[in-house]
Amino acid sequence: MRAVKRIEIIIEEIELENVTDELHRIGVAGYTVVPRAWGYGTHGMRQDNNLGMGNVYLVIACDEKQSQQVIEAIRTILRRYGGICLVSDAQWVIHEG
Amino acid sequence: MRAVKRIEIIIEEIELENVTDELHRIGVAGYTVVPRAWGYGTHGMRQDNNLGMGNVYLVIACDEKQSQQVIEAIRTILRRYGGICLVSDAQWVIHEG
Amino acid sequence: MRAVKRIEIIIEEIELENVTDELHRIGVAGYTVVPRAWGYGTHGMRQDNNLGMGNVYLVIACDEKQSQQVIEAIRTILRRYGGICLVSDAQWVIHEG
Amino acid sequence: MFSLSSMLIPAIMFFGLGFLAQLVRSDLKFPPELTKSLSIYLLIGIGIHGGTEIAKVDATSAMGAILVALGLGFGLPVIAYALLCKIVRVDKLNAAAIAAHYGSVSAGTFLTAVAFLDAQKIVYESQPVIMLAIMESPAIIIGLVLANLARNNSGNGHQQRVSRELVHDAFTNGSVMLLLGSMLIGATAQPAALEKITPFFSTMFSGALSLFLLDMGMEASRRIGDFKKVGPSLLVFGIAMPLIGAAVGIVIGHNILGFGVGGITLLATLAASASYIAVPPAMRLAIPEASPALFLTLSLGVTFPFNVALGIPLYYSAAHWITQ
Amino acid sequence: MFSLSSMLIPAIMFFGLGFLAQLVRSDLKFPPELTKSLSIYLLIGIGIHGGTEIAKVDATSAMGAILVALGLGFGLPVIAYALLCKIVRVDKLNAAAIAAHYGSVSAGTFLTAVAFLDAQKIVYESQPVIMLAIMESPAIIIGLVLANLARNNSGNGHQQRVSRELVHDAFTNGSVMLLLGSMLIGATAQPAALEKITPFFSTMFSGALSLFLLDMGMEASRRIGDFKKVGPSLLVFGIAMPLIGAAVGIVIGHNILGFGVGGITLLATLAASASYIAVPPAMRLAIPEASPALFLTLSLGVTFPFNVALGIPLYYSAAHWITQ
Amino acid sequence: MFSLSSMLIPAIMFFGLGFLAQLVRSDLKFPPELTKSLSIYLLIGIGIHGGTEIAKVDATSAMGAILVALGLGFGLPVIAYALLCKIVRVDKLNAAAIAAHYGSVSAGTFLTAVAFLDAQKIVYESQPVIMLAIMESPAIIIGLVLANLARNNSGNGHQQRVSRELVHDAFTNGSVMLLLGSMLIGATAQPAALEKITPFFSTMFSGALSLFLLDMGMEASRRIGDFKKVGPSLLVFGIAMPLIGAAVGIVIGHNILGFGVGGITLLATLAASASYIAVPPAMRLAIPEASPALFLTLSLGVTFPFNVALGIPLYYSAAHWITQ
Ligand SMILES: Nc1ncnc2c1ncn2[C@@H]1O[C@H](COP(=O)(O)O)[C@@H](O)[C@H]1O
Ligand SMILES: Nc1ncnc2c1ncn2[C@@H]1O[C@H](COP(=O)(O)O)[C@@H](O)[C@H]1O
Ligand SMILES: Nc1ncnc2c1ncn2[C@@H]1O[C@H](COP(=O)(O)O)[C@@H](O)[C@H]1O
Ligand code: NA
Ligand code: NA
Ligand code: NA
Repeated sequence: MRAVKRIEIIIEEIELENVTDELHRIGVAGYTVVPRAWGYGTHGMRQDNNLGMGNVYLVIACDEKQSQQVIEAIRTILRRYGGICLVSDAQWVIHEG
Repeated sequence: MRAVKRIEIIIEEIELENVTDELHRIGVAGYTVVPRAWGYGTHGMRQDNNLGMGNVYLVIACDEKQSQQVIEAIRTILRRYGGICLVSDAQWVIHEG
Repeated sequence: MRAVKRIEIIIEEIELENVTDELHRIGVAGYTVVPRAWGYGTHGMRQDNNLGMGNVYLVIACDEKQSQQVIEAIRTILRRYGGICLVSDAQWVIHEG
Repeated sequence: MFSLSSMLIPAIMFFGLGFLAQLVRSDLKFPPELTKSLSIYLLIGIGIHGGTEIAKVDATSAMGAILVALGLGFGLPVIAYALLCKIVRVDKLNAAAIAAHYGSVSAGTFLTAVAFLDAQKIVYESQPVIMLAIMESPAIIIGLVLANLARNNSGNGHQQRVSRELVHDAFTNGSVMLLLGSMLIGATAQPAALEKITPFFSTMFSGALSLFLLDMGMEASRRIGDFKKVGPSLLVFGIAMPLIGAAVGIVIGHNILGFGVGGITLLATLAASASYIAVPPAMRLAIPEASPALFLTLSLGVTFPFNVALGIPLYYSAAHWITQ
Repeated sequence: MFSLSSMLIPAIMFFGLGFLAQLVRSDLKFPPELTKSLSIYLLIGIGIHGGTEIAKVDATSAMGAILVALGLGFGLPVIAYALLCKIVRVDKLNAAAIAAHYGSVSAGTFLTAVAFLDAQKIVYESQPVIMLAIMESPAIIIGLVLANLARNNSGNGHQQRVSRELVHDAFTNGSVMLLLGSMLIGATAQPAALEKITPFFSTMFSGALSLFLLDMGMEASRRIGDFKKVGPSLLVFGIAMPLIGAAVGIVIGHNILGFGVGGITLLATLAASASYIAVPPAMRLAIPEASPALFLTLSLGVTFPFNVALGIPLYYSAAHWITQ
Repeated sequence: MFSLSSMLIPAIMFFGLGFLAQLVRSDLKFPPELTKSLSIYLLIGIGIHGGTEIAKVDATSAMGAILVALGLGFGLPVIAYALLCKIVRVDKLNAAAIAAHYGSVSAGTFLTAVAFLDAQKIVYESQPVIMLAIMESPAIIIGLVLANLARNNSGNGHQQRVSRELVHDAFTNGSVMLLLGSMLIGATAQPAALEKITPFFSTMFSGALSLFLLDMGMEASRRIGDFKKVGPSLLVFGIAMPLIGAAVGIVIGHNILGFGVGGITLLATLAASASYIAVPPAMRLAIPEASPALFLTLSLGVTFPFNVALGIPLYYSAAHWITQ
């Protein structure tokens, strides 16, 4: 097992591409997207409707250094559009080799 | 970044309104709901069917003090209907200012 | 509240049964599955299409000892098919009694 | 009067196909959204059709049907509850939850009966459609009342709030709104404009029903694993109760409402059927102590397939016999 | 000329049913996937129909309609923006976002107008369908331009990138692709092969539209809680702006394009309607400073139900009056 | 015999529209549930239709078709595997996985061929529908066998369990159940009752197919980014293999089964088509070492659009030529 940072991001679906573009630029090893989330925050209730504009839930496992880059990149996006980003510690189960 | 509690709750979809009502009463800054989860627990397998009665997955980031209130409120609901609630530590990426 | 391990697993939907079979064999108290996740990893982009083959997101709360068994079991599956497994610490809100 | 070939109608055969697919553990799966979409569609279709028919019924006989529906909706759960407590010896809260399911109705079962009659070119009265809409709600309320009695009080603050919400929900329930709303639209819309939606809601109806029943067959079959949890006496109840309900329905349909063979069969089917869509979540909220494995296995895994495969032809035969 | 009974068409009644269901807090819910599937279906259906009709229109009058559509698409948002800044006194970025919605169109409103005309057997020109497709895009671009002007610069690097993407998106937008693509298919496919898909895309169209409007009624009604956030002067705008748009549409339809009553009504409806599907996400990306609660409540919660319930018959009456 | 106008049928044009929409990076997206629902619907529709037709076929010729289908299902993957190992020089496990896809079939391609023939009023035999159902399974089993041979053993405990499950899955596969089940229903249900579901499953079929192919066009086009990963010699295989399959199909259809132009075209299309729905997940489970980027890009991104746009008219021309 390897100690990693577990970054979870909740943003509007329409901004997702902005975020994944950044993730590819930074070169993270991977990420996971859970679509069709909804929620409540400073921008009020976001979608309990059927016309789009919902949230997505993103999880990224990466090392400490990359996590700094992700946080910086995400911060500008969150500042513009809202959403949240939480960072916590986790152990990554290594399966290779 | 600000240290927060990360509360995650898994409950039946039909109880969701009970929980979000409590969250609004307590005045948490936000929450996120991922619908259409399913799972297994003390009540057996919950939904692998198409007739409703599935679970939802809820994430709330809040400060230590509010987390206590959320836990108390959620405990009564869980006692009645089942479901689980996990609390962990996280860093909230601050984007304002 | 009880200290537990929070295991989260991201795997292809088609392997899910392999994993839940193992979980039942080990005898975990419960698990939750969030379907229709997608993502990026060593196997490239996995599903942004409509023909199946997406990922699922699995969360398991269990005690330290069981977590070891789950990790061992999951490791063989991940080695074969890819996917990731993260382990972190959490407090389980006890509601019985 | 009744032959095996009367079972060879797509609605029933697709139900059987779904049942089988699940039995052999096929990976066939319907997206949940398709199931929900089909049930919305079917409720609207049946509502519009009922509305256009009801426009032709005189007010007195419509009122009679509504009163009978209310009577059945309040009465059947009480019978079921008594049986469950006294004979099957289930605890009171589970008994209340199960009873509510049997007082309410299953639109899928009702529509299968309609397809069965259509295939044999049997005409039927239009009142049963209104009764379908009416019978959704009372059972939920009776279930609540029985549970409160069982708890020996009107519940704590939380229980009272839940009760209030459930009474509201019983009447603003999605199925009830769709059925009553479409009935109103069917009864009052301009005939020419109504005709434009007929291809969608009427011509295609039987096919969509077959698709829906294919999935319902899988859902019913999925419950088989829970049979052992239910136990033999409850299994017997799952077959006896629809027979009792049907008998009540046949007598009332014949003697009180004066229906013909078709209408009696439909009323018997309503009384015999148990809800597996609207009532389960309501009871889960109202009586969290009750076990979904029990009420769902009974209504969805026992009574529903029993009615589709054996009950409907049986009720039809009985209706035929009583009207002779 | 116009009577209450002209409102008794399923499209409008189902919209009302949805509105009511949400008002009484029914648990009725459409799966989001059903809504999206229906809107894909409706856009293709309208496109194919338009394509077969357009094949009959001469090139000059088609070109005239396209030019007018572009004129309206670029002109209406400017009028809306001026009103919002000068009279309603909304800040410039919110004004730009709202203006873009009113320059664009709502296919749901357009189709309701078509159903309204059909129910009264009023014929109409086929150009309005092309105009529907054309008018989706310009308003998004004008919204961007207005926002950049409001920000007093062409934006930073990020803004410029977003702008470039949005101009691309405005023209490759799902609705635009579906409408134009199906129009092309309708206009060029072998007639015999086209006939085979007619039952699906044409015969069933009205029924599917009713289902869609049922959900749209719920969506519109869901916005009611946000009315207080919007404030009285913006609410007035949400009704005044469609009236202004309709007036412009009627004059142009009558005097410039020489349409009959039907065509004028449809053009007025296009000009009066505000987008609530394609434009909101575009504006959210383009002008993150603007509040979705404002633009969605106005377009979806105020203007859409106003048009469906009152606007369309009103525009029809006006079209009737002007052509006499 | 064959002209460009024969391509102007909605099924093919909507495929092209989807392909284009994805090429220009439109935001058009189908809900995954719509795609799944449409494919369930199409399989049932084709099954019912096939069932009613097959009731008319004599047992000998049906048996002949079944034997040929089994032969092709087991034989084609072996040819593909040999080509891939010896000429294209892919490693054995990837070769086994790809080969399995080419032994199985694509219902979407088959239905496009049917639409193509219908548009030109060419009649065709009904046996190919049974063959479609039969050919789903054998290729999966051969894929497994080839992979086990490549691994030079029958696998470890896990592999053996997976193999056992996959053989089960190959025969209880959702598509197989739906096709065979609906065929049985189509062949045995009461004709009068069957007629009631005809509007849904038959009249609407072509339209629903167009909708499905619109999405399939997007799916195929989405694979374009992976072309470079595949490499030129595999790309050539993705076009050569369907030509080989089609040639085999044409000869067998003409010389062994004695089909006419229509039936030969359909059999050629079956043999030429590669699975992209049922086989990919099976091979992912069976041969996790194989790369989905390879087998999906080939079957979905190369062979499928090739067959739809060029293959089908070509096979038809060849069938025409051989039967003269
Ligand atoms: N404190 C929170 N805990 C969990 N999710 C949140 C929280 N705050 C915001 N969110 C999610 O982030 C989305 C955007 O947040 P906001 O921009 O603050 O409206 C909301 O719709 C929620 O889904
Ligand atoms: N140990 C666990 N880990 C993860 N999820 C759980 C666990 N126990 C229960 N759940 C989830 O909570 C739901 C309700 O739990 P229960 O009331 O125990 O049946 C289950 O259907 C699971 O989705
Ligand atoms: N570093 C990561 N963080 C989050 N999710 C990941 C990560 N790596 C892989 N995944 C998820 O796991 C799936 C399978 O990973 P892989 O086998 O590496 O392609 C991917 O499609 C992602 O959804
Ligand atoms: Na009943
Ligand atoms: Na407009
Ligand atoms: Na093939």
